[in-house]
Amino acid sequence: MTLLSVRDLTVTLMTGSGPADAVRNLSFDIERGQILGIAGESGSGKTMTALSIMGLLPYKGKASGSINFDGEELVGFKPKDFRRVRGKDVAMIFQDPMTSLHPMLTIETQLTEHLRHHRKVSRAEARARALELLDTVKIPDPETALKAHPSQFSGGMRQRIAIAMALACQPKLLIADEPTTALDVTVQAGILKLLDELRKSQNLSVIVITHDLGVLSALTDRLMIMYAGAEVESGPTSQVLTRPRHPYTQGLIDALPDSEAHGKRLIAIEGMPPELGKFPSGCAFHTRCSFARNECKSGTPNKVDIDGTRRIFCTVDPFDTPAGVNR
Amino acid sequence: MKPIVEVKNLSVEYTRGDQKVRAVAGVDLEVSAGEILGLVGESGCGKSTLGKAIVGILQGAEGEVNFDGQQVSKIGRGQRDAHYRNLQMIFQDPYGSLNPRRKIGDQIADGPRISGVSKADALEKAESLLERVGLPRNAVERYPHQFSGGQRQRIAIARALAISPKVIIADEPISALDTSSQAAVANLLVNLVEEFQMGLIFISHDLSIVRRISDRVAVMYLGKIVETGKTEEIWNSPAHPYTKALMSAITHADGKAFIPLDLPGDVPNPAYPPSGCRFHPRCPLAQAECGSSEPVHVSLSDGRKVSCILQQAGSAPKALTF
Amino acid sequence: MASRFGNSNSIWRQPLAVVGLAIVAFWVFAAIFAPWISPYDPLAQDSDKFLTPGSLHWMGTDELNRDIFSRVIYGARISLPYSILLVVLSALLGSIIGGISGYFGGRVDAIIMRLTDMFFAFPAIVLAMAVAAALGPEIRNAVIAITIVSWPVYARLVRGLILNAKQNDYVTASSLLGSSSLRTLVVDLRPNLAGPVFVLASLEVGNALLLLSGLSFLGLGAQPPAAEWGSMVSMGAVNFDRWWVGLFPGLAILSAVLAFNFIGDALRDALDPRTAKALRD
Amino acid sequence: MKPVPAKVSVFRKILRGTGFFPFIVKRVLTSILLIFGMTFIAFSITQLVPGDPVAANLGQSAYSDPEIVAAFEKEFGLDQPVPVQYLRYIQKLSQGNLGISLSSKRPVNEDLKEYFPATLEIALVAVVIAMILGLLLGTISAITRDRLPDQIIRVVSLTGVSMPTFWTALVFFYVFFFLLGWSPGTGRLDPGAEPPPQVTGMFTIDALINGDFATFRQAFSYLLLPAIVLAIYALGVLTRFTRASVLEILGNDYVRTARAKGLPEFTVIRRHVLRPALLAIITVAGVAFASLMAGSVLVENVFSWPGLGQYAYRAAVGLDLPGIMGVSMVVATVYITMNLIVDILYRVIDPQLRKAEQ
Amino acid sequence: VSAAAKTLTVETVFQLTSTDPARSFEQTGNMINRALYETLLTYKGGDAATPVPGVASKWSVNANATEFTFTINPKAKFSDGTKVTSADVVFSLNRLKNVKGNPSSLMNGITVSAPDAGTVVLTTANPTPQVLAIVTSPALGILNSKVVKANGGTDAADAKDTDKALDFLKTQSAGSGPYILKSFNLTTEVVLVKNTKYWGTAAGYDQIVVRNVPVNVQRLNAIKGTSSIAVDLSPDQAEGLGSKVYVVEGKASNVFFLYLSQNKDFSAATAFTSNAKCVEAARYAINYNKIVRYAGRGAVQAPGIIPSFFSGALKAKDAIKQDTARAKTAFDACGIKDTPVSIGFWGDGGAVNGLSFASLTALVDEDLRAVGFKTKLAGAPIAVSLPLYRENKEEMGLWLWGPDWPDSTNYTESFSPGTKVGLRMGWKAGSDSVIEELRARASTETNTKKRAALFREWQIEMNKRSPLIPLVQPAAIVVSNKSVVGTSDHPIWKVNLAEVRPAK
Ligand SMILES: Nc1ncnc2c1ncn2[C@@H]1O[C@H](COP(=O)(O)OP(=O)(O)OP(=O)(O)O)[C@@H](O)[C@H]1O
Ligand SMILES: Nc1ncnc2c1ncn2[C@@H]1O[C@H](COP(=O)(O)OP(=O)(O)OP(=O)(O)O)[C@@H](O)[C@H]1O
Ligand SMILES: [Mg+2]
Ligand SMILES: [Mg+2]
Repeated sequence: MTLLSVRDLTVTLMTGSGPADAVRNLSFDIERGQILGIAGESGSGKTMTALSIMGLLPYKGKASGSINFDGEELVGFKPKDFRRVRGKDVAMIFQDPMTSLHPMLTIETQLTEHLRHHRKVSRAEARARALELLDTVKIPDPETALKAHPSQFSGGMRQRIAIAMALACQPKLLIADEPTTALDVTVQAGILKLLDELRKSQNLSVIVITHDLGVLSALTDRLMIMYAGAEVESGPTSQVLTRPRHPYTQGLIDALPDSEAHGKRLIAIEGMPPELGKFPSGCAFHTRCSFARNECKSGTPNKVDIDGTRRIFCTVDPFDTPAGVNR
Repeated sequence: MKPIVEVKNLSVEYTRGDQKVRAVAGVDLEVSAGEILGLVGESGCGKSTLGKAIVGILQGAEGEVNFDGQQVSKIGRGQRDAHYRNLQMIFQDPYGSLNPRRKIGDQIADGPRISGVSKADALEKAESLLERVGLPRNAVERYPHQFSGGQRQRIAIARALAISPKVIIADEPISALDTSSQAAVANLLVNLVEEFQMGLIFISHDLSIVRRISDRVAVMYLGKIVETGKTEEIWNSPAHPYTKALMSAITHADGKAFIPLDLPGDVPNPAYPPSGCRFHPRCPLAQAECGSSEPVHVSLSDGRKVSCILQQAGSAPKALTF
Repeated sequence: MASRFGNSNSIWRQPLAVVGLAIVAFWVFAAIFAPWISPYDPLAQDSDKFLTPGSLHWMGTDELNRDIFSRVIYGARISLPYSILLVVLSALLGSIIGGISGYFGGRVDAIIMRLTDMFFAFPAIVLAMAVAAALGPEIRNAVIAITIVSWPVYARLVRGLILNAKQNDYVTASSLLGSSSLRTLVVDLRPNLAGPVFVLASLEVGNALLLLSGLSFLGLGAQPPAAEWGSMVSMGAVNFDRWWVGLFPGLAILSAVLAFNFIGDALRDALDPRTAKALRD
Repeated sequence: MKPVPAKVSVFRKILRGTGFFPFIVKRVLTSILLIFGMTFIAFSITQLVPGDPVAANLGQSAYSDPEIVAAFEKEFGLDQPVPVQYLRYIQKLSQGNLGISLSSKRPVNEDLKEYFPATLEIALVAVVIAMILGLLLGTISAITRDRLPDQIIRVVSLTGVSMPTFWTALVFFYVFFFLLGWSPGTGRLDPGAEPPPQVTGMFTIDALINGDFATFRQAFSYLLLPAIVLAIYALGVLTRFTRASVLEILGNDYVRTARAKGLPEFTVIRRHVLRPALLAIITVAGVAFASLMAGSVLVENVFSWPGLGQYAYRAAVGLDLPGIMGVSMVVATVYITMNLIVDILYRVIDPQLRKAEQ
Repeated sequence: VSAAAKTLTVETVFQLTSTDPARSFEQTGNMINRALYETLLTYKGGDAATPVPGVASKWSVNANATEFTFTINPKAKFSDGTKVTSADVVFSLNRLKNVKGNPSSLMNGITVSAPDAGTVVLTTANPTPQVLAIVTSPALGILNSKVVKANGGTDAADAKDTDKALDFLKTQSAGSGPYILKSFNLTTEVVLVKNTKYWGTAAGYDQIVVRNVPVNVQRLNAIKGTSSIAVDLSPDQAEGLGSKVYVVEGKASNVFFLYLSQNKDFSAATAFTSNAKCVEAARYAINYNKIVRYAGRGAVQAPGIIPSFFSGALKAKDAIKQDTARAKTAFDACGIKDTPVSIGFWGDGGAVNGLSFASLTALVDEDLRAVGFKTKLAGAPIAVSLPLYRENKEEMGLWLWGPDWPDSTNYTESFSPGTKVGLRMGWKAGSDSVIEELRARASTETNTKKRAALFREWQIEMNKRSPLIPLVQPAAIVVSNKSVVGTSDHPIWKVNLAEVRPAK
């Protein structure tokens, strides 16, 4: 069953040199209990996509298109309506647990304030729920933790608390924006495990945003790769990662240090990701693509559907080889 | 080959309030010309502190650092001795490592100018170095804000190269960069080491990159080096549980939905290091005596050095399974 | 300009800054061309007095029947240059002291900073009054007096900037390259200090003008018959219900101070946020 | 070597310690040192500049009588060399004695006891007005950023800090006293009205302590106008500062987190934004309060408010060194105390700082 | 009658140090002490020429004016009910002499003795006819010696160190006047209440509040009718006050004057200002009419330094008239040319009788410039400018003189060469034998008519050759609410509060 259905989402931001589209014509769906991963280089619009679902776009930012969440159309929502949904049905956690918790409020306040607001529960009930949540995210000694301030916890613990906070009102959708980027590798694994368990135990839908393909590989069911605000490829995670069809996806995978290339050299995608407001025309990737042809420079890239579950946006489609054939 | 940088039993302390924090606690390390040494460890384990102490930005509390036969001392207010200018450092933050108000060219020319090269020659050198690191010659006239993070990092490298250093300490030079720039900067460093036969200490928290580019690896945990050795050997058979844990925690983009191993807890605060083996509270293989006695740093048969009671001096590394 | 103050927030794009620049331009113009603009000699007296504003005297006349409009115009010749002089002097003095403090650090720094703490705690106007009274009231002495009390802001700013900048990797990098601290200070840090000090100075011109005219108001600054705004207001204070005597010079002060504040504010906004914060605290 | 006496070592421990108590002890000690340091600056400056306090304080004919002059100099210790004068001053100061005022011929302590509360009273009212309004306007300005209310508030607050106080005082007095008759005029009470029995020296508070509401009302009506004039500058400063702090905090990740929880905007502002902003604002308010005391010179001059400012003016113009020093010490002490309080408050409110100390 | 109707509010700019007669020598102090302490003799209303009985009911003077005998009114009582005796007078006057306060010089050369309890004798070595005027000064107010002694007071020779009564006299008065002190505040107000045991005509008010109010506010309050008496308005400010008040106009006893330093060696400019031609140039350059117009209604040009109501004052026809041609010729002759010359004055808003020194100086300045002087105004707060004037460190100065005692000798004794102000002008003894001789004769002359003639002659000579240029005698204005009668203007104590009464 589809929980979230995004169609032709465009996010326009105000920049120093006028308005610019940070997200362009994005469409995707999430089923209940499914984990969707969104990957892409810095500035590709991952965060803006998430924020438009939350109604938290930056100052002077605007979303257009359609975001259908659980039967409600979020584009054009009033701030008041967003506040009803936010925290209750859709929750979000942010990249840096060091800064995303309020330094001056106790964990109890931060865990229960929205619970009490949305669910109108008593202080005692909220507290009980908070203890339960802390237990769920494996914070040792929840009683003491409630009275503590964020500064008394390490980064990994804080991210767990942030997750507990997000889960307080039993949301249907959780958006995790780079949830492990700021954490150490040995700690990152714990958070990934936690998210995985939650999805299983709570039938939660999750959007995980990161540029770390390894993390997505571990966690997600489906994957969407973005470049310059637009989708370039999407499909089931295992298929996208093992048999990428878009040259950009291929480039990302090749650039990983543990890929099978030889010697000390890493393989880089030539050039740099474009800046907002200076996206190239046509297929935005054509400036860096070794397969680019003339027709890539204008018009929109072809949408290629593969097996009904995958699609790429590429006019050239250079890796269109039968499944199983090793390149 | 004789090492060009030798670190012997180095300790570095910070003072926080009236408390001493030993961020680096008795480290031995060496690098030879033309060699890349990867230094890995999680955040807060003292990598940057060690790097800074090696070049002389920080004063060691104990032990010493020898560079090219002479002991390195802390940089003072005056000009740094010409000998030690051959020991350079590159920093993590590409935004903080260049002066936003000065032209690129002037900044690169600084080193040669201080060494007595004429302004014109220094600028000429700056231009050719920019070209060498893959930037246009006319970049000399521009200011840092006109460049991306990756480009700035290359400029910072060019600045260090301008005085032809013998050793470079690169402190997480690519962590702040985008995937594509990461590869470019890493490749540049590798090329330069080969071309100029410099020694490079490459500090990183990312074992997979270190594995790719370095000849040898030193693994650091809470102020101590727990294991050093040839990259491939360590990669194939980690002798220290922490090394193993680091490796197991690496995610792989293979689409196999494999959630890596997690260790309990975080890297502890170096102000209150655990007793005995500093890793024992998080170690899946910890034994009773790990909490009380500090393991000795032993050499294994393949030349590796490791601090773990599971390993015996002189013998082959024992395989670890969690 | 653009590169020095960051490129996104050019002050030309801020309407208030443009208003401020226009007002300052007006006063500068007035100061330079006062003899041509003002309809009367600012010192010319007459047996009449206290004429109400009208077509002959736009702003009325004072107790010696001097034309207030002309005096307000001529007032720009005292208030503006002296306020600016004052700011330049305190900025120089403060920057040097702050520079010494930041450069040497350690004990020197501690002593200098305690000293600035003391000056901060000192009631500036009381000190200025005492110094001006003792040296003899003359605008020059008022300037000296105010300089003595107003350098510490700059010292603190410059020292803070230096200490902050010292933590930047580029400073470390440059000392690794062999740059001595002094060279770092002069070559690397000076351009970074110039912007914020300039912005602070532009913000302080208004304060200087207020303090200077305040001293004149108390009779400790410019002396009659010189047309100085503050002392003109004090004449208005004695002649309360002849409202025009004090109103117009007061408005002149207000407009000039406001203009400098508009500009200073815009310049600060154009600085990068971290430096701007250092300026605000 | 002799063992260190226990008392000393406890003391050392406190000074070296980093806990809350040692922190306070250390701050108080440095504050006291600061005050003593200031006497030196004040003394040096007032001595460096010329000017003849004897001439300034004796009448025409008395001044021509060498015997009278000598008597005057002896009485005030002006015949001693300057360092001796300073040491004497310090010695007296450490006993809380600020010397004798040349102009009022009374102990400066007594003068200050009389004038300080008057200024404290308007400064307190002014700072309360400025704090409340400043917080309100600054917050509104920040959350309506770049829209009309913000534009208006910004211009108004900038105007507030640009107004010459002495002129504002005149305009307000003319309008509210003379034209509108809302203010009862100059002074602190009606002519001949008996001030309430002195407890704090602040008439409003003393009247309340005494249960005398009529006097309270009267005293309050007299102090309101000067307090408002005095508040204008501080209001401008606090509004601008509040706006900047709130804007800065609004940009913090944790505010985004709070919004992501769907909390009402009011709760977000009050709990998540204003609380940390308040810290910064209190700091500035503390400093603003001290500067109000100094700034009262010009306002008191216009309103004939018998406070520290008037006293300072007379002392300065009369080259009354003990008087000048006395005022400076009082204002500086207020400033330093405010800073101390703010620092302590900061630690009490901000758990992060407290944590960092452990 | 309501309580408020029995309170009088007097508004003035405080010139006050204390209410101790022996130490207070300022106008506000005089006004208050006049109501608290009675003197041997006094004046009625605005008069300052004819002494009338005070505590002394009778008095006599010997032929050469060296011995003055006063008989104390047996009815005279202090506010505590005890009788005023000669011992109190002796104590009070000796205390004044010995505490060495500002007014102590009034007692110079005078010795007091008391032959019996009801008689006091004042003797001087030289003829001193002005003693009768001197004893009217509130500084010579009679204190209740027992009370004052009990509270630390003494009249001993070392009183300047041992007298401790100052503080006591700020909390309480110990005099025989119609009012007693209720509270004293140096900067805000002094409250007097009726002396219920007063031996003369009872006080008009239950309470008098003397408030410290700036001139501008005095004016506003007068318009609003909220004050009873306003003391410091200038003629200008006294105009258009409306119907609630009446204005008592008088002449101030102050005379503003300009002088040129005779101290040749002080500076480049004084090398010339000491030249008689230079003084002449200045004297005839000034447009006196303009100054008088500026000073407002009731002000007059000062024809000489002695104010109009003292014996021997000059008439308007004797006054110097502006003569620019003569001034220019003199200027050319004096040789000062382009040498800059500064004029010192009381700068920080200093004003007396509503006239600001700064404005007066600006007026004079314009005229001096017109004949060629390169003047520079050097105003300063009183603390700075006064010492310069007193120490003869000015090139030119614009100051004023108010009488220490109401007699013309105060002027001959202060302005002649070698005297107090004479020296301030750098005019040393022996500079002008004619003027000096006139001074000596005037000081010992006891015949009233002859005295007056000598004073006139002295002034006419002064106007010819002295470095002193009298400018203006301002109007003195007292503005009084119509509910008050008995207001007058007096040169020494301004308003005689003892005489003021509610209108019927
Ligand atoms: N407040 C803002 N105003 C204007 N532009 C913005 C703002 N925030 C972000 N942008 C721009 O919008 C574009 C998309 O940003 P977004 O944060 O969605 O990227 P991202 O894919 O999440 O990148 P990252 O990996 O760096 O988080 C970027 O070019 C960014 O510079
Ligand atoms: N200036 C300092 N004062 C006090 N403690 C410090 C200072 N700098 C670093 N430390 C502490 O020393 C320890 C080691 O820090 P260091 O920066 O060397 O770690 P790192 O391995 O480089 O970590 P990262 O990956 O975060 O850069 C940390 O616990 C850190 O908090
Ligand atoms: Mg993002
Ligand atoms: Mg580091």
